[in-house]
Amino acid sequence: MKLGFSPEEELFRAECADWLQGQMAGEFKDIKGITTLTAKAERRKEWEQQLAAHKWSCIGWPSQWGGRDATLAQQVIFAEEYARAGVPGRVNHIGIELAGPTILTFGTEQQKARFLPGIAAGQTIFCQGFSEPGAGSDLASVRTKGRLEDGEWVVNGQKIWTSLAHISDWIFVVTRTEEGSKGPKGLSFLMMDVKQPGIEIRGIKQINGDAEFNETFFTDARCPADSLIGAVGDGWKIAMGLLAFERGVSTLGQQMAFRNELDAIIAAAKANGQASNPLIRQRIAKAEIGLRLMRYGALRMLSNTDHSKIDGAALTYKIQWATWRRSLGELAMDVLGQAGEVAEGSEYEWGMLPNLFLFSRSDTIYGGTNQIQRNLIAERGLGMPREPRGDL
Amino acid sequence: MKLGFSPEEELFRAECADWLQGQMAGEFKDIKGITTLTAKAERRKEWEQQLAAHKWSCIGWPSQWGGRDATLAQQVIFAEEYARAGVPGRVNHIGIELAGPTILTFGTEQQKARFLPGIAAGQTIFCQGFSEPGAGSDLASVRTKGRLEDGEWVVNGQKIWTSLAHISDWIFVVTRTEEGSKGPKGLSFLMMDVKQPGIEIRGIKQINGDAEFNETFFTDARCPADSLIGAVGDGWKIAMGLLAFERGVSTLGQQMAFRNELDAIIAAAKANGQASNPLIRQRIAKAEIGLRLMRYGALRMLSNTDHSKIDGAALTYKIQWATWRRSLGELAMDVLGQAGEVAEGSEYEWGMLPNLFLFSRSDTIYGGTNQIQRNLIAERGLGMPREPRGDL
Amino acid sequence: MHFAFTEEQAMIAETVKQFFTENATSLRTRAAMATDGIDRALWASFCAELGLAGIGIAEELGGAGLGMVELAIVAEAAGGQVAALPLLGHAMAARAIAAGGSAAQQGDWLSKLLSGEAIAVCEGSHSLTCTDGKLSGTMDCVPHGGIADLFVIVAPGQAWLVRADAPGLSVTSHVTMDQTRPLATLQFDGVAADALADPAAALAVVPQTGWIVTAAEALGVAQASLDLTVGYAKERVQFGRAIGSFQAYKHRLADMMIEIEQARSAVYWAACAVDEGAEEAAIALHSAKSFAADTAFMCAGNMIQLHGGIGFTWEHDAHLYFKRARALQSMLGHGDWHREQVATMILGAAA
Amino acid sequence: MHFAFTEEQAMIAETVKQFFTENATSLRTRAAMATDGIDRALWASFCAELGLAGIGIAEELGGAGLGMVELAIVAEAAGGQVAALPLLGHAMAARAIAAGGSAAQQGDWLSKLLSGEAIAVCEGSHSLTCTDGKLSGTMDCVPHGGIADLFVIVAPGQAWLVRADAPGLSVTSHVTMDQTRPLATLQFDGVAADALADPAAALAVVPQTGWIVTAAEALGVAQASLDLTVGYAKERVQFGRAIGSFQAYKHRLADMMIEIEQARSAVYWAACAVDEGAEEAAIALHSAKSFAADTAFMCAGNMIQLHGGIGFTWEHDAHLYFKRARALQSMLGHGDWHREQVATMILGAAA
Repeated sequence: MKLGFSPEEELFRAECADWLQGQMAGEFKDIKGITTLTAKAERRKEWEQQLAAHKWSCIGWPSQWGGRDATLAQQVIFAEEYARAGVPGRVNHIGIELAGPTILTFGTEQQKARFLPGIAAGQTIFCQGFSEPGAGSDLASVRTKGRLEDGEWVVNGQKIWTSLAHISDWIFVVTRTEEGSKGPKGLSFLMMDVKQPGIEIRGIKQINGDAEFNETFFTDARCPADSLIGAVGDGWKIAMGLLAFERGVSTLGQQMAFRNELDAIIAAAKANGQASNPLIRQRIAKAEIGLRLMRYGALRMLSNTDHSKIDGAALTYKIQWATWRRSLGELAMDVLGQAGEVAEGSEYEWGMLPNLFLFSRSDTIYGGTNQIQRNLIAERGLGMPREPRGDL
Repeated sequence: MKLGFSPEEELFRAECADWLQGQMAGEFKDIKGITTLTAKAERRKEWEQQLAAHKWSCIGWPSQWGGRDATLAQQVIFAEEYARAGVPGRVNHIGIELAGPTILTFGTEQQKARFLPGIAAGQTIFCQGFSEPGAGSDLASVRTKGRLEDGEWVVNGQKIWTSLAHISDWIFVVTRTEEGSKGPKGLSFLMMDVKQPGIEIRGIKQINGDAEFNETFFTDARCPADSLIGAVGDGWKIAMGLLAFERGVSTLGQQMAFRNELDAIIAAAKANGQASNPLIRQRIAKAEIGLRLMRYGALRMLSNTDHSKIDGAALTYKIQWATWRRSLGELAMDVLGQAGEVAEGSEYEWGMLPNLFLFSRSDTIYGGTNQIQRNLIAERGLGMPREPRGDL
Repeated sequence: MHFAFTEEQAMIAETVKQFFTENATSLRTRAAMATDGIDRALWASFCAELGLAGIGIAEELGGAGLGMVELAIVAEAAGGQVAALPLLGHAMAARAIAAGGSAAQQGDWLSKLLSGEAIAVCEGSHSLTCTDGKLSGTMDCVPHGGIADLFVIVAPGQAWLVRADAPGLSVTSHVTMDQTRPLATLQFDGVAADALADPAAALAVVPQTGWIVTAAEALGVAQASLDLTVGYAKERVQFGRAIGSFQAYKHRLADMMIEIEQARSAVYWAACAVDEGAEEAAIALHSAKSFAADTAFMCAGNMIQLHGGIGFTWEHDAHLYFKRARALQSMLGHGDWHREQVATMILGAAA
Repeated sequence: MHFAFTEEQAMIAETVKQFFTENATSLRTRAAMATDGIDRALWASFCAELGLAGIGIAEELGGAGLGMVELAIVAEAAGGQVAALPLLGHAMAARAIAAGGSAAQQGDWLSKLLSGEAIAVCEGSHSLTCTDGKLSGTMDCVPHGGIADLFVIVAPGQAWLVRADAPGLSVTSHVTMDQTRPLATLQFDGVAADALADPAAALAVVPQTGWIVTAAEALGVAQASLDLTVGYAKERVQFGRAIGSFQAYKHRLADMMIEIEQARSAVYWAACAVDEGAEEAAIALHSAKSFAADTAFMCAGNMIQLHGGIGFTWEHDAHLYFKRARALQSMLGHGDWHREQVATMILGAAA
């Protein structure tokens, strides 16, 4: 067990920091410090390409596909320095962290050659088509249909909560390709070009007035036959594999964003005197401890090489961060007081902390509600009986 | 809506207070301030008889049976003054509050004549035989068998968590009188003399080192045929009716005991300086508010005359007080600090507050666990689907 | 001693519930949100048709008589529909004038306020200064400050009436999280103020009125959050089952009901204690405001969670309840502050 | 950077887990509870056979070397069986002597302590006075004070060794809620004390050792509470179903696991940070002690609840875990205090 970094690793840290800080002080100054997922999307696509040009886009990938075969420690260091330099989040995080690894694991050599360079280069922005209306947390209930017709997959149906679909180039879609199949069987995993007439994107306005999520409608949308990842009917297996990638190194980057939020709360509390309120002090201390424990939980799961056993840190990670962040939003508002309910401008648009308060109500819902997470933990982690499906 | 009392009611209050305080200053001085259920049991049976001799034993009962036909306000006043005078709890509370009302509601005239005078007079102490091993919260799973033989009921089986059985004269028992019946059907409700060779009582030592609860074994235990309340097979209905009596005026007496516990915490906090700890202050304030709200919840349910609708205050009362008291135990220990973990004497026996901490862990379990309570609230109160029974 | 509605109270409850359900629709509320945060037509019919704006004001002053219990009944029903109404400020202001105004001040304003012709807002301030009858300073976060015709301002030992169009007063309305009750900043530069005749009498009724209205509104928000979620639980199917059949879901609904029942006891205890002048009124008010607001927040938060994705969309009404609940927590004293007042009553002042 | 056990650490973990499971049985623990609260035979074999009493003590001093990670592994396993052992006081005392004792003091005591021949207890005091090398005053709530041969007492800037049989020292052992670690009162009336050569060095290791042992014990208590409840959930039938099939029950188990996983991160983060002399060690220690103790209490409380009636009987082991968990919360600083230390680090001192 070792937490510190070696001198070589500290050299690597300096290299990352130099480059990232240089970029944020120079050419990409204009995007430094952005905290939302959607602001300045076009400029941030250029940033994706800049990262790629300097081989910083996907350092954990094999060098053959644009990565650096980086060690875990290097990936941890890069994520930390990325956030420390105030670089905004990756608009192609779904491509880099989900689509790419999925193709690396389940794709053919041809598919790797077709997709990976574009993703690595920041040219192909991906989004994710899993959830459907009426089947929010229930991937097995997917009803979007895919059929093979004249060497092409033809897809009809509707997806929902497609984060960032409006700025994406490609979408991966779980479709029901076996007519009449039910549950996890008969599903397939397809890669589709978003920019085609058969696909229509409509933003969903959220509680905070913003629209990060979308409804995505498929009306005879098409993709070539070889856009299928894995075999026909493998959709469930591949989707499950993909969800496991969500708990990878990207969690560290996400935590650095949380760090910024907690730091803003600490600064606000110091500024308005709430820092001397003993009740607020306890809550800030709890938030601080929770964030640190998230970091060490992530390092535990990343350090874990024994995949034969259930990884408790990984299994409990989603509900842990989502619940933590929702509480953080409440803490932010209690620190700010009534003033936190007033917008700065003349639009219904929110600064970092009130936005955190509002948006974090979705954290415990998307990507598997807290209730679904507890089912998974009890069933997979503790061997409890599964919740029975009904037949409605 | 009216919270205050009329001048006549205040006169009644003075009458109660005079008599109760007189008793606690005089003849029954030796039992003043006892807070456990079991201490000085024999002396407290004499107290039951003293109450009866002055018609204070069951003031809400009809005067025909030893009561005073007291109004709700009078019952509230009596409960308040009873506790204010430092009178210990009723060792016959099960007789007065559960057995008596059950016989009044479901018994024949003969049964009333046979049982009520003894209960009212404090001569017949009752306990309750519902729970069984393996069916803690599940009354419908009762396996104790009763059969009619030569004009007598013969009972075999085992009950558990029979509070106060060791000082009781009679027990009411839910038995399965229909061979092979399942669930709530085929149960009957019997009154049995505890002091017979067929009934054996064994104390269950609890977490606090005390033994208030018992296991009760029935081996060809007997009672006359007319000890059956209601008809054969009515056991479930009568047991459910009885459980409703639990939410009667007696709740106010129970609350006064809680008041004493909270007051002891407040006194301890003032004495040891924790009263100036802002975190403790919040928790004490919450406890105070919770206790007040219990009082007004009880008054709401007692004032409610519209029995056609679900009474939310009544339905949520058990989990509310049980959860409140369990938290109170934790608060008590945090106020006392490590010193609270040290016994005063040389035995494993606990003062009021540490005992509260330990014993209150059972409050959220007996009489229907918090989990069962939430089921009932969601199902009866909110119309949610019932939890399906299994067939194990 | 009878802690249940009288027949008259039950009738008022039914009437106002029907009124708000029929009139304070989501559509109308959203229209109000898009402008200045009140539904003027709704307020007009509330005042004129129902005549309930005069609750808590003596009949000899042109009010409807009745008391805080009836006011709570009205506020609970309004909260249940997150109605975009100036009820809170109105009740505080009208009762302050009724209690502490001179006959002239009462004559100038009460009938206008009760008829809905004028809208008043009442707010406390610790920072305004008054020199030669002229007020200076700033007041932040005044709910519905942007739509008031009259401000009733209370300060320690003093209280004033200030017309919204008084020279030197500038009112800036802000985009506010809860769009049904926008907050405003009031800037006073030597504004002529009409001192209330009996400020102590006004001060005595203002906080209690505010706490009862906010607590009762919160109770309505909480109950509506539960009711809407119960409805959804019965109709929504996930994993082939009505989601209400999932025990974890059921238990969460039960937890909401457990809190709501206590909040209900708290609100009507406080209202009743004020009406009867009971000694307990102070602790009851702090209990009611803190407990009911926290319950509203817990229930509205659960409503979002238990609706899943749809729960955090703009389209669904859950966010209206959620934002109102948050506002109710932060206005007129946070729960922690109210609990500290209770602690002071039973433990003495903090060291 | 590798935040997982090395092979050696995994081996130690397996060994101690097996040792405690086989030897620290409920029967033996209950026998110890009925007397003075330690299982002397268990301590003897722990010291002699396993040789693990020297963890955290340098090999040149006769110890086993290794560090806080290994000590945490041992304490976690001991906690998992609520073993009746003087491990906590021993580790603090031995490390204090190793760090701050003179060669003579080390020679007098270390080998006796590591072999189990003598038992030491270490405790901090703010109230003892020392005049001419003689201690006077009272120390309350000293865990296992009644069975110690040697007391290591640390005070701001000072530290002493005191023999249990020193004239003027009277030790009173109390009936204690957690009978596996009875608390004692020490009364000093001019007791000759042997001042440690380097008190600052001793002071530097005592709190960290105590917090790591208690936090790791708490982790063991929490995990065992979950494991035992999971076992029960699979076998116990209610309403015709395995109770583990009830979703509310499952979710409660899940909540325990969620906390435990964080507690595990906290404990090994703290241990590792101390071993590496990392700057974060201070915040890690406060995090670990507060989080793990609270987790143990939550899990042991849930164990009682989820066992139903049997859970609060004397016969079932649940109460042993519950009482240990409570003791772990209250000893060596309550969670609120530790969190206040964290707050001070990030917000500055309270006003």
